[in-house]
Amino acid sequence: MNMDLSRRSFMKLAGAGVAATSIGALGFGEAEAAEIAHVRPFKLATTTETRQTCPYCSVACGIIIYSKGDVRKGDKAEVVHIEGDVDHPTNRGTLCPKGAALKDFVKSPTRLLYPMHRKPGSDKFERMSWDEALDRIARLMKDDRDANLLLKNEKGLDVNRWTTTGMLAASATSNETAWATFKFAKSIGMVGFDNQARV
Amino acid sequence: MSTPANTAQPKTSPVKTGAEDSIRRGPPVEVVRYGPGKRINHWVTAISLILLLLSGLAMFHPSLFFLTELFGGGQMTRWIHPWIGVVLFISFFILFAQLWKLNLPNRDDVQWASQISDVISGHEENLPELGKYNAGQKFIFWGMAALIIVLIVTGIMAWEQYFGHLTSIPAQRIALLLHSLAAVAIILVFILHVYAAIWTRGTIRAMTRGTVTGGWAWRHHRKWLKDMAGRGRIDSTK
Amino acid sequence: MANTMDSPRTAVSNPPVQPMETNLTQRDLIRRSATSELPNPERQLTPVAKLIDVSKCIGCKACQSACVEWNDTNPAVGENVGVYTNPHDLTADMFTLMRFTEWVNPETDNLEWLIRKDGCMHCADPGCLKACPAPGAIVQYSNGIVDFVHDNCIGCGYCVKGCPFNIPRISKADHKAYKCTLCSDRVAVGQGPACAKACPTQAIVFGTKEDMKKHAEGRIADLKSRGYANAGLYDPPGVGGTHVMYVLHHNDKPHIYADLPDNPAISAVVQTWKGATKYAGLAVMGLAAAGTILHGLFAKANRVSKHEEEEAKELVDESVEHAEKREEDA
Amino acid sequence: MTNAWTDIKNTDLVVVMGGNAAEAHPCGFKWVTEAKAHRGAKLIVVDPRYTRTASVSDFYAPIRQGSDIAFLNGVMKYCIDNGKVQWDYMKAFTNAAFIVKDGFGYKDGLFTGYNEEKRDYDRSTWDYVIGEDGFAVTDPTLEHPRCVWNLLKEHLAPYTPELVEQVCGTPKEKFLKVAEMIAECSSPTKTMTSMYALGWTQHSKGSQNIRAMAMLQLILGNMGVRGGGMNALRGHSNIQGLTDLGLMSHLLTGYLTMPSEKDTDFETYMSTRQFKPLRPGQTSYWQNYRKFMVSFQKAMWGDAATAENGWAFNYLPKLDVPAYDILRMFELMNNGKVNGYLCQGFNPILAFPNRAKITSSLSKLKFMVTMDPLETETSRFWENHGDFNDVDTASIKTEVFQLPTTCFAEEDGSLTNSGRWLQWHWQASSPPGEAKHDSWIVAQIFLRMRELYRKEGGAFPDPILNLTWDYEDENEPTAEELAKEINGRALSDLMDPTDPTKVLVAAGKQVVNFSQLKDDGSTMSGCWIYSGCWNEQGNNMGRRDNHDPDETGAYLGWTFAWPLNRRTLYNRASADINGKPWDPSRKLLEWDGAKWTGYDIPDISPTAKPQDVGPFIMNQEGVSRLFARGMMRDGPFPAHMEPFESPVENVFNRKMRGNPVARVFASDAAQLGTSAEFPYAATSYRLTEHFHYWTKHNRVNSALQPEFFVEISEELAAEKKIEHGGWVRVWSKRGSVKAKAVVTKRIRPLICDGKPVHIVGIPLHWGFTGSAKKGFGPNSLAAFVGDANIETPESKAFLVNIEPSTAPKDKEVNV
Repeated sequence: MNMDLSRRSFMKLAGAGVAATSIGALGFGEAEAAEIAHVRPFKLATTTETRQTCPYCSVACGIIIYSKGDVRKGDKAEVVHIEGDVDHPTNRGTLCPKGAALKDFVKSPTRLLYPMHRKPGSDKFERMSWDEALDRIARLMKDDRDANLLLKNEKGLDVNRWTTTGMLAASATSNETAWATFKFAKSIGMVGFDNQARV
Repeated sequence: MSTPANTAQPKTSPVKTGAEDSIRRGPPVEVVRYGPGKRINHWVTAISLILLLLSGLAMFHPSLFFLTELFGGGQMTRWIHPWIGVVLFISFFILFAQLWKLNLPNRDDVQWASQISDVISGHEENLPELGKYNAGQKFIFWGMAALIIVLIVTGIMAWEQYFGHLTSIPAQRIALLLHSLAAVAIILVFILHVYAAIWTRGTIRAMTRGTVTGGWAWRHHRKWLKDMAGRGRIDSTK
Repeated sequence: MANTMDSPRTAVSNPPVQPMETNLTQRDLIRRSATSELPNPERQLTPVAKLIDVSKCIGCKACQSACVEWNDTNPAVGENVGVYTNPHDLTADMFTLMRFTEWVNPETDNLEWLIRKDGCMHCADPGCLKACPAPGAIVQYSNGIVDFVHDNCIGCGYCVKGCPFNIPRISKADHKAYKCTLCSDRVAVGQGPACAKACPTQAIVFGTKEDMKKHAEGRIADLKSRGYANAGLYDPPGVGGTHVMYVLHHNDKPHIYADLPDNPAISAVVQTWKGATKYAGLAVMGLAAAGTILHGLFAKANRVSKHEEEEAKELVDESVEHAEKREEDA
Repeated sequence: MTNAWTDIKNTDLVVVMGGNAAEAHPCGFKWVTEAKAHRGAKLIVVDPRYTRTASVSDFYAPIRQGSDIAFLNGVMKYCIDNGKVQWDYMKAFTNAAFIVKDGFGYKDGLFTGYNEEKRDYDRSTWDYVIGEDGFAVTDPTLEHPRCVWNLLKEHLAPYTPELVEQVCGTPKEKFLKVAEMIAECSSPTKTMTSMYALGWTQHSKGSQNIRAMAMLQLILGNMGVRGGGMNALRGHSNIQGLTDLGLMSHLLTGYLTMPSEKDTDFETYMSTRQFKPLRPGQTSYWQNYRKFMVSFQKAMWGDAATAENGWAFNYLPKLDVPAYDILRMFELMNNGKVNGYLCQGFNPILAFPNRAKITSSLSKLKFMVTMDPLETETSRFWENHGDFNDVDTASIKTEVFQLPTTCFAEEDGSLTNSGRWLQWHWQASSPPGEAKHDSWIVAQIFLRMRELYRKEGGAFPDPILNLTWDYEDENEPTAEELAKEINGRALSDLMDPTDPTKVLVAAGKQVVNFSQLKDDGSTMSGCWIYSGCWNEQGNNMGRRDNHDPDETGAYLGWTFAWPLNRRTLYNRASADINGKPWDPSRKLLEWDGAKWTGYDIPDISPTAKPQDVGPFIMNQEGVSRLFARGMMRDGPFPAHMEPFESPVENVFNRKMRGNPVARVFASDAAQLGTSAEFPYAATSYRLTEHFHYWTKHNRVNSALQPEFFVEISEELAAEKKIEHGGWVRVWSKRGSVKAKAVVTKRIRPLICDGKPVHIVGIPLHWGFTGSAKKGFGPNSLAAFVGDANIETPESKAFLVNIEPSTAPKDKEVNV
């Protein structure tokens, strides 16, 4: 998998010279054995970096997710910090107030953890197993399709149109997920199938 | 030589034993200057003042910061100093309520002050006879009162934890300046008070045992002594 | 064509993840609160600075967001009081704050939405450090960073009174003073501050103070060409200059930017309090103590004589006799 | 976007109108500030509000929402009247010279052929005169009275600065200043870029707003050049991708279109889509439609799609209406005609207009499934939250499934940004709890349905049973497998056309890009425009070479852009008719006598002679269209139309309301308010501190902008005795909300058609779940009408009333 975390940055491009001197000025290269320093220990030390893309607007800023644990090594990984990717041509390491706080989106207290089910008329959600939920959804959908799929129109032409169940596709899923969703929705004849683009 | 005591039957005394401003006939003659209430009150005030002085100085000058160790560190010192201030304020003003009348200045004080050199050189025979307090003691009394008011007001203004938001920062800066000036002043007054008490021998027992010797009263506060005697506030019980 | 990337760039490489030695140590301190004798630093780091170009700022608050995330603070969710400035003031959990001002330019009669990123200015002559009574609670590094050392902080709030910009805030939770550290922990490993890195328009840039001044010149020229005759650099001499500077389109009146002080300096009151009073006070108290001791040693104590004790006894006896006599007469 | 974010640095003038880039796209807006700082570029903002973008602008002009066409037509007229036209460009690359049929005309705000009952035009006359040679007739001298150029001038005649002021409320001198600054960009060495977003799309004539600016850009010669273009700033990270992949009612992938009932078989379907050139030698790229369509059908149904069965054309549903867009679906739902609904990462009760109608519609469903990483108001639409969601829970019989999904950090895949870059990302953290990838969930539902059809049979199971689902683990297709399927591969050996003995692509290998796709069933490709994203060279979406030769901002080595890694669309237009760059300092492509060279992938064949082949290869004309023929339902030229809810009448036709051909359902028509009842012009928008209804779940963003508010002018506040920071009630014909009042100098009343118009600004980020304070959204108030061409709801212009009020009441719920 292409996980190139090249350190080559725009510093090498002509023009970023000022910043280069700035960093030099921070005394690097001459760092001797540090005595007890008052500054906070650098919190990203020994974290795992992953190239990512901000999921909010369509600028699609490059970000780096710093996590404890490495999913590629099969660890359970937890996000500890998220910062802009300096090597990204568009955002050059910058982020907006939303992107800069992505960690707290990933770790939001209102993230959903389990499939939940609300019975007709009920005033609460109750936990349900994935299998139970998926079987029931498939059953409900098939029954509705079987009952309402319009095979032919009044002129007797094939129309294979299912209008009584619809779907809204996400605006932030990957293209790959979108393609899987597309295949699913169009193959079952669903026509009430739209996404955020129209809104 | 006659000993009237032998002839005369002892009389029931006119004053309750140990009552403030009364004479114990003795011998030796003793005068009750302060009752236990006032003494406790005084020492509470005194101890808070000393603690305030220590904690205050710790935050006043880096060379004295080590004093914070007495209070369990800087955070504790910062926390406790204002609370002791409140204690001092209350306890002092209980005392104040009881003593302010006696500390009102009078003509004798002017003369006493004008002859301060006799005071310092101890030639009290040249001074007028004085009541319970001399001008010096009155000065300390009123000085303390005034400074404690300044300190409590400015102290509260600078009390970040609860009152930091009540006044503007420029006001708080002035408060802190006044607070430190007043603190210096009150320490001077305090030194004077303590030293006077030490230098004038026989004084300290007034705040420990509550009594002074008849001679001490005769020497320093004769008018007070005569007044007590005149009013027969004498306890003759042996 | 113009190279669009020649502006100073806060981030020139992504942060290191391999353990690194910090580059800001005791040896680099040039000032330490309530500490008179400080060993001269063996080396002088090049002064750094954060430059905030108010004319480029879009008030997006990315700096606030990045600051919270980097410093792991926890600002409370407040309420709307009719303004965009949120939280409504700096707090112990919000080290930097966008302050919004709607200002109608009297010359052009055009509305200008002035947005200033407020926060510690890292003064060369820091009022907080001057006021601080706790040794080592506030330190200044030779690169100009003024940092709070929370282990040494006693929470007295003197820094709040000492600061000419009203920046430090005392935490209600741990009663310690908090403010922008200029991300000393990032600078210490060669990274710029989190806010500057995040800033989408690079209105916030970070580098050596010299570079930042150079960069500011360019920005000011651009602003003048766009009709801002009074554009200039805010680097107030009253506090010896600052390591956080502003480019202002109206540098002739800083106060219009949410009360940025026109000529900030450590208050004279604080100067007196921490100067004259401190030393004079100590001296006077010392003298008084000494004086009394000397007097005690050399002047003879004020003692009560035997004779005076007898005088008192006589007085008492007499008054008792008078009393008895009156009884007998009766 | 026709250009890339990084290309904006090359511009001389940025016009932000119909958007608020600094607020909604801060890191993209960076490139505006770079252009300002390094090219001395100027920034113009035209907006009802003095926005964050305006705060760094060089010039700001106010405008009444929904009057953009009048403004832009006014600017076009100004440019033409003052000769500020890039003549060579306009003549060479637009259809200005094309002769239009007699009978076409415009009068009283309507084009010819209007039918009031149908609310539609007969568009037969809106077309070119076709000569005997089968090609459109043109007059390169532009003298013919019926040529597009002269018809355009005629159409623009009424749009004087005075009319603009009357309609838009923009003071004449401010308008003229903007027009003058824009007109400067008619010079070949000055370019202007247009950055717009939902400020233009969310109108009943949104498509025409954008057309107007596109036409202006063509007249000024700013399309296809560096620092130019029409830059639609898409709102979400992968809206571009989902649209490209055809997750829309009327689309298939790569802008292939869904068949309608008229398309009785595959050939009939093809006959209306394989557009032949209207001018000699033009590319008319859609001539390749069949290759892409057949490859698509093969991707969907593999061996089941054969030449004999018309590539399983009958597996595709056929539409009886232009689209089952969201407005139509919720109308049907509200009429009890929909039983089930799946919401994947979508929050309709905050996103769609007329929330009351949305809630009542959802309440009529038998079942609803939500897939989301976060709590959404939609998944809890049945839960009573006092004033914030005042529903009768017990009476709502909808069965709801709330399925927890992973978020971006927990998955691999690609997102397509506004600049059409497909950027790959890698999983960084483990999903919380039992959260699952969307693709896993979709696969599970599909496999379970397929199993039921296998076991029980049922209605037309063929498309389901035959759908290609040949993934290594059919339960969870990997991003890599899906990406490769999208790119496409050879199903049998592809021979080199020049040398039939040479195998170009061996069976089973990935095609290099769509140029290798075939219409004989020997190739498959899920989405032709994405072909090239993952070929035999590997995952091109993961490329990370950020070199940029000569700092053009192209970054050809960075990830992959569709089509064919092209970064600037219509880039051939960056050079003149002889192939010389209009501005040598901003060269993009150049004809070296034998081929096109430069910094980008040319749109046209690299060896196509500049004089022969036009840049607009997707058009039959080979040039761009100032005159849109019958392709827009509401007119070939943009004409001023008022919003359905407008504070003023249409000055061209005082009886006309909204867009005359926009679809309005009866129940919604009854819910349109009048300016008598609702005097104030409301608009909705984003704030930079928040992203839609997501970041209110984030403590940090909630702290930065904690509570719902509306923005009004000091004048309106004084008039209504509304205090700064106090509570107000804002209501429309469809609903009512309570908000804090932000009284600001950034909004001023405008004088339109002789009367003052007060504007009420309503941001959209609050609901009843998350960390931020509970609040409402503008969708409680907005009207349920859409754009005449693509049905985007008119959320940017509607009427409300406002009054001082008290805090809304909440109800404690046990979650």
